[in-house]
Amino acid sequence: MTTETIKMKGSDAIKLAIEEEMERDESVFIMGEDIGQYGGAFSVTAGLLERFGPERVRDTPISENAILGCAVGAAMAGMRPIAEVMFADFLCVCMEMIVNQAAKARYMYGGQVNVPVTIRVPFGTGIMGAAQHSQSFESWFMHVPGLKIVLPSDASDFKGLMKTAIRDNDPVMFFEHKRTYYYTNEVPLDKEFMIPFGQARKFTEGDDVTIVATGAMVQESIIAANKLKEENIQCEVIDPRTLVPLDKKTILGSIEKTGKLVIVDEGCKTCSVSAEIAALVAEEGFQYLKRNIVRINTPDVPIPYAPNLEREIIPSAKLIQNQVKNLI
Amino acid sequence: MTTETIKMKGSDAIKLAIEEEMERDESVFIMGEDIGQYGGAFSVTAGLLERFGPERVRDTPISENAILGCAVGAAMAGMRPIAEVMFADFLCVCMEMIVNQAAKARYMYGGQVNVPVTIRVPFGTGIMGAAQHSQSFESWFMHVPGLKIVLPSDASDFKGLMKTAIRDNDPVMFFEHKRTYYYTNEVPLDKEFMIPFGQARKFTEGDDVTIVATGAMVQESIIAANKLKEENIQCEVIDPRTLVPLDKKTILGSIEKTGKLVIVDEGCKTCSVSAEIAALVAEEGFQYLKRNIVRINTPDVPIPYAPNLEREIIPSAKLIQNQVKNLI
Amino acid sequence: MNSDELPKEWSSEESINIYKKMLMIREFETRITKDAGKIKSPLVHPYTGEEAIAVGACAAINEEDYITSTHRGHGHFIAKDGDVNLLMAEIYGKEGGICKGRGGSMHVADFSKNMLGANGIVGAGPPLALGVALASKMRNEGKVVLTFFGDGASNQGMLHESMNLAATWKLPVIFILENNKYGWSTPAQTATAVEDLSLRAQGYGIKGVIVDGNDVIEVYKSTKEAVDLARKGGGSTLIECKTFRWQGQTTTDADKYRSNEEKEEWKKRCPIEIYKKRLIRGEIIDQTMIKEIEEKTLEQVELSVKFSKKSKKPDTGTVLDDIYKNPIDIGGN
Amino acid sequence: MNSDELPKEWSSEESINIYKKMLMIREFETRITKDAGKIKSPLVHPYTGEEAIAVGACAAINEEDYITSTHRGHGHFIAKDGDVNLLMAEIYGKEGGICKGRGGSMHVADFSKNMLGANGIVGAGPPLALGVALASKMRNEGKVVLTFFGDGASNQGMLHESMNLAATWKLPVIFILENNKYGWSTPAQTATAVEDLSLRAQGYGIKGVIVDGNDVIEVYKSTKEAVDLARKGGGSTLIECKTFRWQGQTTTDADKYRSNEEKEEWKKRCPIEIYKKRLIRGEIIDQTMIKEIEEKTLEQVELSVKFSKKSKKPDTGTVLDDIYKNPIDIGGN
Ligand SMILES: Cc1ncc(C[n+]2csc(CCOP(=O)(O)OP(=O)(O)O)c2C)c(N)n1
Ligand SMILES: Cc1ncc(C[n+]2csc(CCOP(=O)(O)OP(=O)(O)O)c2C)c(N)n1
Ligand SMILES: [Mg+2]
Ligand SMILES: [Mg+2]
Repeated sequence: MTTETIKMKGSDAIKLAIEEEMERDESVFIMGEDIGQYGGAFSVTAGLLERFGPERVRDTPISENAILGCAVGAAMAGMRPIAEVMFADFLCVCMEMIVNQAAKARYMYGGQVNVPVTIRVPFGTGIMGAAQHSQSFESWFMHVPGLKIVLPSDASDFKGLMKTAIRDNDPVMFFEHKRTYYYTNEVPLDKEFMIPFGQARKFTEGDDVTIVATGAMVQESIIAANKLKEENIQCEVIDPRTLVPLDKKTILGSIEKTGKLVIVDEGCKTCSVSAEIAALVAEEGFQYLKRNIVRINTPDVPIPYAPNLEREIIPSAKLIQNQVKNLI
Repeated sequence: MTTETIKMKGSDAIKLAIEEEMERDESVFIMGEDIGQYGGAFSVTAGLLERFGPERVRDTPISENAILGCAVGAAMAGMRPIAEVMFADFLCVCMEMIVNQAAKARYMYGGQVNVPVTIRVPFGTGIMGAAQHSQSFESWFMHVPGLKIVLPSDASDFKGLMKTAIRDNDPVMFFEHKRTYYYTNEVPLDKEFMIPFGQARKFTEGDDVTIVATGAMVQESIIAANKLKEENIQCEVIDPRTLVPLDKKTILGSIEKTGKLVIVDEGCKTCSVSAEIAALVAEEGFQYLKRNIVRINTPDVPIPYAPNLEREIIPSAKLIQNQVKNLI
Repeated sequence: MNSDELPKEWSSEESINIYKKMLMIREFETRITKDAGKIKSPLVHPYTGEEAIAVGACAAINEEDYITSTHRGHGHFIAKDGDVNLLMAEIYGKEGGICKGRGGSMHVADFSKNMLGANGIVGAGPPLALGVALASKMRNEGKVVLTFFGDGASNQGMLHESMNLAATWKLPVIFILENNKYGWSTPAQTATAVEDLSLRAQGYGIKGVIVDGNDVIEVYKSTKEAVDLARKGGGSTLIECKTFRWQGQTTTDADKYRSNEEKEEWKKRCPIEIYKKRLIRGEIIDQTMIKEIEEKTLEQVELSVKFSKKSKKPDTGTVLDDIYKNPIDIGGN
Repeated sequence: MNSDELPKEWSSEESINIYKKMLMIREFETRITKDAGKIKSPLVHPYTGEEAIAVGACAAINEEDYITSTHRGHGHFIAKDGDVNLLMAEIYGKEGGICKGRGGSMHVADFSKNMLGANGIVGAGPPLALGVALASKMRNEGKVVLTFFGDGASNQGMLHESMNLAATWKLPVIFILENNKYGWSTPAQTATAVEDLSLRAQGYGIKGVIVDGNDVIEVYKSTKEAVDLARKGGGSTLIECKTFRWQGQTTTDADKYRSNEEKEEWKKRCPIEIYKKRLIRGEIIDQTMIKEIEEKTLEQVELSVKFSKKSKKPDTGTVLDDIYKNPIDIGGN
């Protein structure tokens, strides 16, 4: 074991995790569109083909159902595949293998089979992707029993959670916000550095307001919290890191202290992750609440192409700051 | 205009609406698997082939993407197609045409095109359908801007809302709970009987508790409310009828009076319709709330086959009754 | 191919076993149809009339080889040596069922036999078969996968993607198309413009063959050839088996969309009768044995019903088990 | 087919117009590549090198006929007589764009010209084309639909379902396969085991043909034949156009996965040069006209950039417009 860390960006931390696990366990392999020589649309897998060869780094046709089906089937047969869906938006062409097969196989076959597959999904706005290359669909999968849902927000979490995902015996949806690929922080080099599922991370401490945020919204929330601190408003920024299982305890514990909850989530508002967290707190933490819950989301609109329009609708540190102040 | 009504079951009311609209407007036609001679898996379209012929009642291959794509394309070209997805569970093989195409076309093409398609989706438990023939996916579509979501709970609403859906100029997801096909009530024969979207329906009046329920859960809630009345607990049972647009006003108005909210929804709990309604009230109706919000849902489990297991997890009148009493 | 002769590699015992399995499927389906009122599920799809396909194809593979199945999976389950008691109890929705009553008819599976499950989604088996085949290939295990699907399923996009990937990666998957001329009520010619769906194989660069799906020996031989090719690394084959289902789509389907003439015509070509005659001609069995096998089969079916009735309903306290390998906190009431 | 000769039905003006359109596409794509830094989107896919397909195919249909497009849609837009100013402004993300800056490069559409939109989802155009064709058929309008898609898209399940339905219902849809040998970075032979994807047509019962996608006349003639067939109710055709894209996958792609030799080889077969030579041989144009057309084209492109730069950014106050025909109350902050 080493306690060494190195500063790297999110995408490299994911690669490091995959590389270590492929080295450690022969049953781990990756597949997807343009992930080999090209290194993936976001360069996450660059270099892995050279390192592990085409048997374990598999470029596929543009056949998302076949990719996912192949991964899920291989997992049923005891492999530990990692499949990439190039953009979350393309989940729309391959829900079947995830929702009706991977998620349900264990239960509907009476516990006979494990499905240790990891499905990597770059998602979110920030690259002028417009309506079909910018979406956030993680709440859909929270609604599907049998899946685990991971959504890290920085490089060290990417590494620690990816390793846990690969070793997990259930199907894991691993959501990667495109903007967070470029965020850098110190990443442990320990090859056994694993972050358990179901443990939220608290970025700041404070008594005034609890901010629960995911993905790229975590950074925005931290910036907002730091600004608010200057005005003597103390916020706790909490990143659940895994949405299933969800660390209710940390969230509720914080609200017990602050009495106020703001949720920041890039998904379109209705039936988004923020809805579930708000509902959970309205059910189980109502007694702590001193104010109405505030959800900050992208409004219910397809993502527009023009950068100024996109900026207008995506929650920003500024908006969070204002909403927190309004609440107080 | 006639004020006559006739008692009929849900599935026949849907057929009546479709029949009337096909008669009225040549651009209306229906397509789907086994909907012609066979009359559909739930006999909703029985007899329409004989009446309107194979050009307007189209049996298709088992190609859900082609069915949906064909319907959406025809709508773009000015027709008013009604497409059937035989079981909601099969939405997993054809999300693409709904989510990335129908829902977004108008916005992403800058308002150039209308997509007046109606997508009929039988859903829910009650026929020993197990994990892949019993699901409730309506919350997924609430999360997709550009769609309208209809979910009637009895025959008269089926008729009035189906007619509105067909004449609507935006894509409409029309969810039909299998159990409600068999519920009968008085259905207006007026050919212009249309129920506007965005208007909830109140089944019972009361000052004690607001119960918001959808689909088959409406009946269960009414039964519970009637029982509770005997114990002098007065509930308002509200069926939103359309989830997008959602009649916030009626829901919030009721909670202003009762201060207590129970939501009953057959979808698996996490990120279900109940999450959105709870979140909405925690945001906009917090000041009225005297108690924590209660969500009654199917737990997060794939639907089991054995009837006793299925009964165990699906919310029942009895469970609602108990939960309401616990709340008071 | 002369399918009148029994394959040389079959011992008498094996030849008889083939017969027993086909008969078992027939009697099993007959019984669940009779018991439909007790079983209650409207989504139980009998395999009657198609027995030769599952049995012939599975005769060409080993225990370690895999199969994926369809919504019409009882025949595949029995052909892959699944236990009839556990199958019946599953359809009866009992604790003693192969999936503990969670799955029911459309999800019968026996992973200990590498029978990877019936599937309620038309066309969903083949993509999964790819992965199982890939796993075998990557581990150099030499195992093959048979993936069964229908004429209706052929028009699903997932089939296209699966055949293309199998062909491109030369995966040891054999596509067994059960062309029974109907997808539910829809005649194949309403669903596609070609008569022979095996024609599609060439568009992927694999071999496509047509066999008489009511001739268990023909099915066996074609599958064997495909299996040998796949084991040698030669990749995939599409085998189109022409057949017909005798009953309605489900045990409760009124089946008004097919003419009596068509049904009678096909019943004359009963796969079990055809094969039985051959066994008699080859002096493998005689009337006494036939009688004995029939009785034994009926008895086993009867026992499986008894087993199912005696088996308890699943304990409702376990309804949330088996969702995850290690339980996590889930949303509930 | 002797494509050296201009089609008899083309007037000189028409013949020249074909040339102008191809050149316009070329210069347009060259310009947006140059302006990539200003445009900023990493998802802009140039059509350079494939001009003959869009222009040749669209020359075979009328204004009332429809097309659906792909992620690489500028060429189709221009070929279907779309306005270059509105196209450029859209890619620049401006209010004056054809989609008011909502769609961008991957969603350019001109419904007034029955150009039903570029599409960011690979393989999503063909299913939509079915419906447009069906509408035309049901209303007896005699309109046809060209649906463009790539070699990569061919392996999408949606293509399979679309071709099968088009064939079965004899819909007036023509499938135009732009086989440029790569899906993003992936060579076609990594994605499929067959050389000619048009082979798949027979599996659906439609005609499949292969044409030189760099020869605008060949593309035109094949499309014309398919269009005539479709208008007569003869149904669908699959036309595989062999071609090559000259630039990277996007305006910012480093394009390291293709060899220089391969690129240079294909550049020798420039569709615009090939056609220009024919026009000269046919004495339809001379060097003066060529010069003039080139200048005019560059000027138009320049003007479109000016138009785009002058066009305002979309008003952020309108960001929630156009989601529904009649606005409803939506979730927001
Ligand atoms: C994706 C999907 N679409 C539709 C259905 C409903 N369905 C169940 S069986 C069936 C017919 C299947 O036909 P085929 O593949 O020929 O198999 P067969 O029933 O003839 O054995 C249909 C339409 C389904 N289960 N899954
Ligand atoms: C369903 C889907 N999968 C993947 C992508 C990402 N993607 C965009 S273009 C492309 C390559 C398409 O190849 P092809 O169809 O041959 O068209 P070409 O780019 O060569 O014109 C890919 C993989 C997508 N947009 N949609
Ligand atoms: Mg069939
Ligand atoms: Mg290509």
